[in-house]
Amino acid sequence: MTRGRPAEDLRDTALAEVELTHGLARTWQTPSGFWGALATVDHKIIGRRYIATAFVFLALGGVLALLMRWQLARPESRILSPDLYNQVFTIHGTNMMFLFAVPVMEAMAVYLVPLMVGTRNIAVPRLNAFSYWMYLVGGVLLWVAFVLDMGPDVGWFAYVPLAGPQYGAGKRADIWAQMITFTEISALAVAVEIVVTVLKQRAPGMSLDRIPLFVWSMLVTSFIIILAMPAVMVASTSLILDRLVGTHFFNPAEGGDVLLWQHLFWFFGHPEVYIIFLPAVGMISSILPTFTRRPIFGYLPLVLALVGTGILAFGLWVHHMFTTGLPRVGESFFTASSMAIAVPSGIQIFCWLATIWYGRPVLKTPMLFILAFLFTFVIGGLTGVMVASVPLDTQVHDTYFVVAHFHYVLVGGAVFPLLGGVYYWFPKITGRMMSERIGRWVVGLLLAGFNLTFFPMHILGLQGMTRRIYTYQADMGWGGMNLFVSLSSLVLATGFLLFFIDAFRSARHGAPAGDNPWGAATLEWATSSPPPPYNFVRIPVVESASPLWDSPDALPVATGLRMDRRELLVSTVADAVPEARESSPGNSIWPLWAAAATTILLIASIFTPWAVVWGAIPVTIALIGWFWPKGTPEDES
Amino acid sequence: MKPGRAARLCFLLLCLCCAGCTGWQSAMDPQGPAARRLDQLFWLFTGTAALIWLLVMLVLALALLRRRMPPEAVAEHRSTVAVGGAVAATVLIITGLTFASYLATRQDSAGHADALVIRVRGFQWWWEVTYPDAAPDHSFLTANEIHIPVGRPVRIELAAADVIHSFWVPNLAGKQDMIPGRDNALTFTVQQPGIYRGQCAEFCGLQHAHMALLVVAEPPEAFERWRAAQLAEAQAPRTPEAAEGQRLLEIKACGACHTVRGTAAAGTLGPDLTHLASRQYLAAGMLPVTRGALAAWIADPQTIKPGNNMPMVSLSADELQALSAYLVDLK
Amino acid sequence: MTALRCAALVVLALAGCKQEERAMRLDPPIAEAMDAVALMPDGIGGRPPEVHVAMGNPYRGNAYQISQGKRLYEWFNCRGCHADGGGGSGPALMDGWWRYGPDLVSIYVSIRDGRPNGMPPFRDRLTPEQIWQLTGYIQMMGAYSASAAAPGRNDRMFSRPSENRAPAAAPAPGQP
Amino acid sequence: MKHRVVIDLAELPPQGVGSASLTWWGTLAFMLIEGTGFALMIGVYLYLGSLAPEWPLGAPPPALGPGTAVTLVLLASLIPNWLLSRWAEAEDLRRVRIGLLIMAAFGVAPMVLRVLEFRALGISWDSNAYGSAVWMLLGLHTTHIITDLAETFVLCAMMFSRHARNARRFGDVQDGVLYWYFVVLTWLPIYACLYGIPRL
Repeated sequence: MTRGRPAEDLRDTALAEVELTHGLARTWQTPSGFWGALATVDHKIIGRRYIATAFVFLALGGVLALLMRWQLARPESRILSPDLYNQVFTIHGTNMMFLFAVPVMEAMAVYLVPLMVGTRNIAVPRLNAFSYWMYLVGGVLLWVAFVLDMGPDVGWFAYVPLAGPQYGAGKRADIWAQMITFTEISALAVAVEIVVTVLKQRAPGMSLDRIPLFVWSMLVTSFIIILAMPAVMVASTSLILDRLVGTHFFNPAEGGDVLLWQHLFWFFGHPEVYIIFLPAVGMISSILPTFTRRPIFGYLPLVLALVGTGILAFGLWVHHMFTTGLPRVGESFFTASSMAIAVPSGIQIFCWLATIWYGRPVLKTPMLFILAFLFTFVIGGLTGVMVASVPLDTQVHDTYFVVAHFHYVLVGGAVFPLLGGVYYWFPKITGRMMSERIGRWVVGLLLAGFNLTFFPMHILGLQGMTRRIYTYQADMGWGGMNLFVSLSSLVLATGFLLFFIDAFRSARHGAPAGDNPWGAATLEWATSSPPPPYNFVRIPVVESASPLWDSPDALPVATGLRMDRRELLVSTVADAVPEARESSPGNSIWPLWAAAATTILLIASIFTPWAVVWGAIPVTIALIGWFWPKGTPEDES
Repeated sequence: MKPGRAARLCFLLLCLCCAGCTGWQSAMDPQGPAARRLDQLFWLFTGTAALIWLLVMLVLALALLRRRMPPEAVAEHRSTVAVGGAVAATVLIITGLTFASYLATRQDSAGHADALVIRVRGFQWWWEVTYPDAAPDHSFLTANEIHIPVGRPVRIELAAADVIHSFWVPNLAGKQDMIPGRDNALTFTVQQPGIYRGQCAEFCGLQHAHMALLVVAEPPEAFERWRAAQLAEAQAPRTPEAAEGQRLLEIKACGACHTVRGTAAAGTLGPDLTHLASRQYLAAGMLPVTRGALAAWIADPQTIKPGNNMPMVSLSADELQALSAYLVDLK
Repeated sequence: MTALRCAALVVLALAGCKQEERAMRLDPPIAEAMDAVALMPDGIGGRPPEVHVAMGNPYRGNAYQISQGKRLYEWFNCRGCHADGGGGSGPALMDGWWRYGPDLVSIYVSIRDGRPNGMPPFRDRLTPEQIWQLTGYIQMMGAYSASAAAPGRNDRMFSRPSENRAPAAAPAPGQP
Repeated sequence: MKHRVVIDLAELPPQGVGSASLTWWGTLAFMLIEGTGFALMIGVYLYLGSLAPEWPLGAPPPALGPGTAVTLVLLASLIPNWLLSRWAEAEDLRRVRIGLLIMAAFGVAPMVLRVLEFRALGISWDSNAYGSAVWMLLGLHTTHIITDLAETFVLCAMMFSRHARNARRFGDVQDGVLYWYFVVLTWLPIYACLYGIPRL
C-alpha cells in the first residue's frame, strides 16, 4: 500500500464531511483482492471471519452431537464403533470448547469492543490478524486429523495415563495437545488486545463507570484468559514432553503424579467455563436495556459480580476432582467456594429481573433469547449448586446428570445469549435485519428442543447412566429415555438449522437496518451499519452511561486526529482523559507468514522435538519482517 | 407461552423420573445408609432448587405482564431492597446447603474396625477382586462380581492397574476413582439382600461402556458359603467333553492369560476363571454366563466387545463345544 | 504456499491413514492365513504370507498395532530375558544385530517356533495376529531411526530412552 | 447522526510514551501471561517435591557454580539495562547504541553459562520427575533469554540503520528494557527453587 505523504499533516478539524470520510476511508481501507484480504488488520473484517469460522465449527460439532445421539438412541447399536465414538465425543467437546465457545465470544468482542468504546481499531491489530490464522489452523488441524481417522480419542480433558505415552497410541493425543497450543495462542493474543483496547483506547469521558457492561465482561474475561490459559499450556506441553521425549511429569513410578494433570487442567478448565459464560452475561446486560427501554438496574453490583465471578473462578477447580480421594478439609473448602459462585450469579439474575420489572419489555427476538436464557440457565445454575456439593457429586459426577448440567449452563447460559446477541448486532455487522418471524421460531424450537433433549439426561444420570459410553445394554432400562432424547435433539437441530438459514438469507435479502434499528444507547449504534473502515468519522465523546439516549440529537465528538495516517486516541485508564494521539499499525501480510511459520514449528514438533529448534528460524524471520519499520506514516513520530 | 408449555413438560418428566427411580444401577434407589443419606441430600437440594426456579419464573412472568410504572426514584429504591433481599436469601440458602452436605458426609468418614476388606483393581476393561485374609490360603481372587454380607460394613480398597477407572455402585454409595499410583478406599454397608450393578465411571478407553460389575449382597451365612466355595479349587470335569475342554484350556492360548486353580492354566493377565460359572455375567457384564454365550464370546471376542484384550484363538467347532462345556461347569 | 500445504496434507493423509487406523479384529480366514509364512531352509529369512502383503504390511507402521505389540512384550514377559531391548540372558533387540535375520518373517518365526539356546516357542500362547504385533514392535525397536508410529515411554521405572527416540544408544556387540 | 464538537485533540502528542503507549501495556499483558506460566511451573515443581519421599529425586542438589554465575550476570545486567532505559528516554542515539551492544553481551553471557548450568543439574530430563521439572523450569527461562536476546539483536540492527532516526525506536528500546527486567526478576524465584529447595 503506497500513499503520498502530504507536506503537513491532515487534520479532521476543518474539513467538510465528504472530504473527511473520503480521506479516512483512503487511510483505513482494506485493499480489495486476495492479498488485501489476507493482509487486513481491520478488526471488523477479522471479527467477522472469526465469528463465521466459529459458527462453522458450531455446525460441525452439532453434526457430531447428532451422530452420538443416533448411536445412543438404541441400546447396543453399532452405528459408530467404539473407536469412532471416542473420537467423535472427544472432538465434539474439544471443538465446542476450544473452537466454538471461547473463540466466538472473543470474536464478538473483537468486532464489538472497539465500536463500543469508540475507537478506530483494536489495539495491536496485527496480533489480531495473527490470532485468527492460528485459530483457523488449530481448527483445521483437529478436523483434518478426524477425517484421517487420527482424531484425538482421549476426551476433551485428555486425562493421563489414558492420554499418556503408554496408553495413548499414535499421534492422536499429540494432535489434541498441539491444537490446544494453537487455540491458546490465539485466545491469549485476543485477550491482550482487548485488555489494552479497553484500558487505553476508550473514547474521551468513558470513565470506568460508563463502560458498557459487555465491555466490562470482556475485560474480566480477558484477565481470566490471561491467568488461566497458561495452566493448560503448561499441562499440554508437559503431556507432549512425556509422550515425545520421555519426561516423567505424569509417571507415578518415577516421581510424577497422575493427579497433577487434573490439577493443571482444571485450574484452567473451570475458569474456562466463566471465559464462556461472562461474555454471555455481558451481552445480556448490554441488550436488556434496549428492550426494556431503561438503563440497566444495578450497574455497580453487576460489575462487581463480574469481577467477583472472575476471582472466584480460580477457587473451585477441585470440584471437578471430588471423586479422586483428596483430603476432606480441602473438599469442604472447595464445596463452599463452588457454592459461593452462586452469589454473583444470583446478583446478576436479580438485577436483570429488576430491570425487566421496572422496564417496558419489548419482546423482539433478542429479548426472547434472554427469556429463554433465564428459563434454562437458572436450572443449570441450580444443578451447578448440586454438583458443587461433594457428597452429591460423588453420585452424579461423570454421569449424564453432569452432561445435562453443563449443557444447561453452556447452551442455556452462553449460546442463547450469544444467538440473542447475533440477532441484536447482526444489523450492525451486515447492515440488514434478521427476520423477526423466523427468529421467533428459532427461539421456540431451540428452547423446546433444548429442554426436551437435555432435561431427561438429568434423570438418566441418576439412573446410573455414565458419561462417555459408546453404548449401553438393553437391560439397563435407559433405552426409552435415550430414544426420546435423540428424537428431541432433532428439534434442537432444526432450530439451529433455521437460525443458519435466517442468517444466510438475511445477510443478502434482509431489510436495511439503518444506524440504530433498536434505538439502543451504546456507541456502536452511533455509526453507520455496517460501520466504515475507520468506525467513527469523529471520535465520540461520552457524557453518560447511555450516551445515545442522553444526547439524542447531536453526538458530542472530538476533533483533531490526523487522517493521513491511521491515528487513534489513547486515554487514561480510569477516567478516559485523552493522553495522546497514537498511530495504529496498517495492513500487513507478515502476521500470515508468522502464523504459517508457527504452524510448521508446532505441527512438526508433534513428530520431532528438533522442530522447536529449526522451526524457530522461520518464526524469527517472520517476526522480524512483522516488526521491521516500513517507512509508513504510521511509523513516524 | 413457551415457558409455560416447557414447564408442564418438565413436570411430566419429573413424574416420569420418580416412576423410573428404581433400578439395579440407580442413585434413586438407595440400599444402604451411605446412599440413603446422599438420596436425602439430593431431594433437599432438588426441592430447594425447584422452589427457587419456580420463584424466579414467577417473578419473570409478573415482570413481563405488569404495566404500572412508579417514578424512577421509587423504582430504584424498591429494586435495591428486593435485590438486596434476594441476595441475602441466596447467601443463606447456600450456607445452609453447604452445611447440609458437610453433615451428610461426616458420618461416612468414621472408621469401621470390623469392616470386611475387599481389594478391587481396575483393568482395561474388567475388575479384579481380591478377598484378602491373614492366612494366605484363605485369600482368593475373582473378577467382576463382589459378594458381600448384609449388615456388615464393607471397605473396598481401590487401585488401578493401567489407566484411571472409577468404582461406582450407585445404589450403595457414591463413586470413588481408582488412580494409578494412588490408593483410595470406599466404605459402605448394605441392608437389603439384592444384586446391585455398578459401572466404571471414568472414561478408560475403547470399552469404557462395557466395564460393569455386580455387587451381590446376601445374608452372612450365604456369604460364608459362597466364600468357602470360592476358596475351593476348580470343579473337575465330569464329562469326557468337559475333560477335553480342560485339556484345550491348558494347551491353547487360554492358559497364558487366565487362571483356573487346580489346572495348569495359571495366567494372570485376564480374569480368574476358577469359578466362572458361579458368576452371573461374563466379560464384565457383557453376556450372561451360559454355554452359548461362552462359546460366542470365545469364538469372536472382538465382535462382541471391540478392542478388548482377549484375542480370537482359532478353535474348531468341536473344540469350542468342549471348552464351553467345561467352562459352564466351573461353578 | 498453498501447493506446499496441499502436498503436506496429502503426505500426512497417506501417512495418517495407515499409521493411526485401529483394526481390532481380523476375519478368521485372514487370521489363519497370517500364519502362512514361507521360510528359507536355514530358518532365516523368507516370504511373508500373501495376505500380509496384500494388507500392506499392517504391523510395521501402524501405531495401534505396535502399541499392542508393546503391551504383549510386557505381558508375556519378553523383558525377563531381553530386558527392555538391551538384552539379558537373551540377546539385545535394539542394537541392530539380529542372530536370525532382521526381516519380519525371521522375527515372526523366532517368536512362533522358538530358537536354539533358550528362546521358547510362543505358538501355543499367542495367536498369529499377536505374534505379528510383537514382530512389528520388536523390529521397530531395533530400527536405526525412530518411526513416527513408535510408542513413547511406559509408566514405570525408567530403564531406557523410549522407542520413539531411536536409535537407542545400545552399543553394538563386539562380534556379529 | 449530527456531530457536536466538544473537544479538540490536536494539541496532544502524536505518540504515547511510557504508560501512554499501547505497546507498553501490551508488553505488560504478555509479562502477566508468562509470569503466570512461570508461577505454575514453580507450582508443579513444588507439588512434585511435596509428593516425593526425598527431593531431589535420585540426584544430588544441582551444583551451585554456574547457576549462581548466571544470577550474578543477570543482576549485574540490571545496571546497564537501567542506563539504557535512561538514554532511550533522553533519545541519545549514540549512548543507546552502546547500551544495546552491552545488553547484547549481557544476553549472550548467561546463554554460555546456561549450557554449563544444564550440565550442573546432574540429572537428565528423562530420568525422573525431578529431572523433568528442573529441565522444564530452566528451559522455559532459557527460552525467555533467547527471545529477549533476539529482540536486542534486532533493536541493535535497527539502531545502527537509517530507522534509528525515529522517536518510536526509543520507545521500542524501552519496551525491550522492561522485558529484560522481567526476565531477570522471574529468574530469582526460579533460582531460589532450583538451588534452594533441594538444600533445605
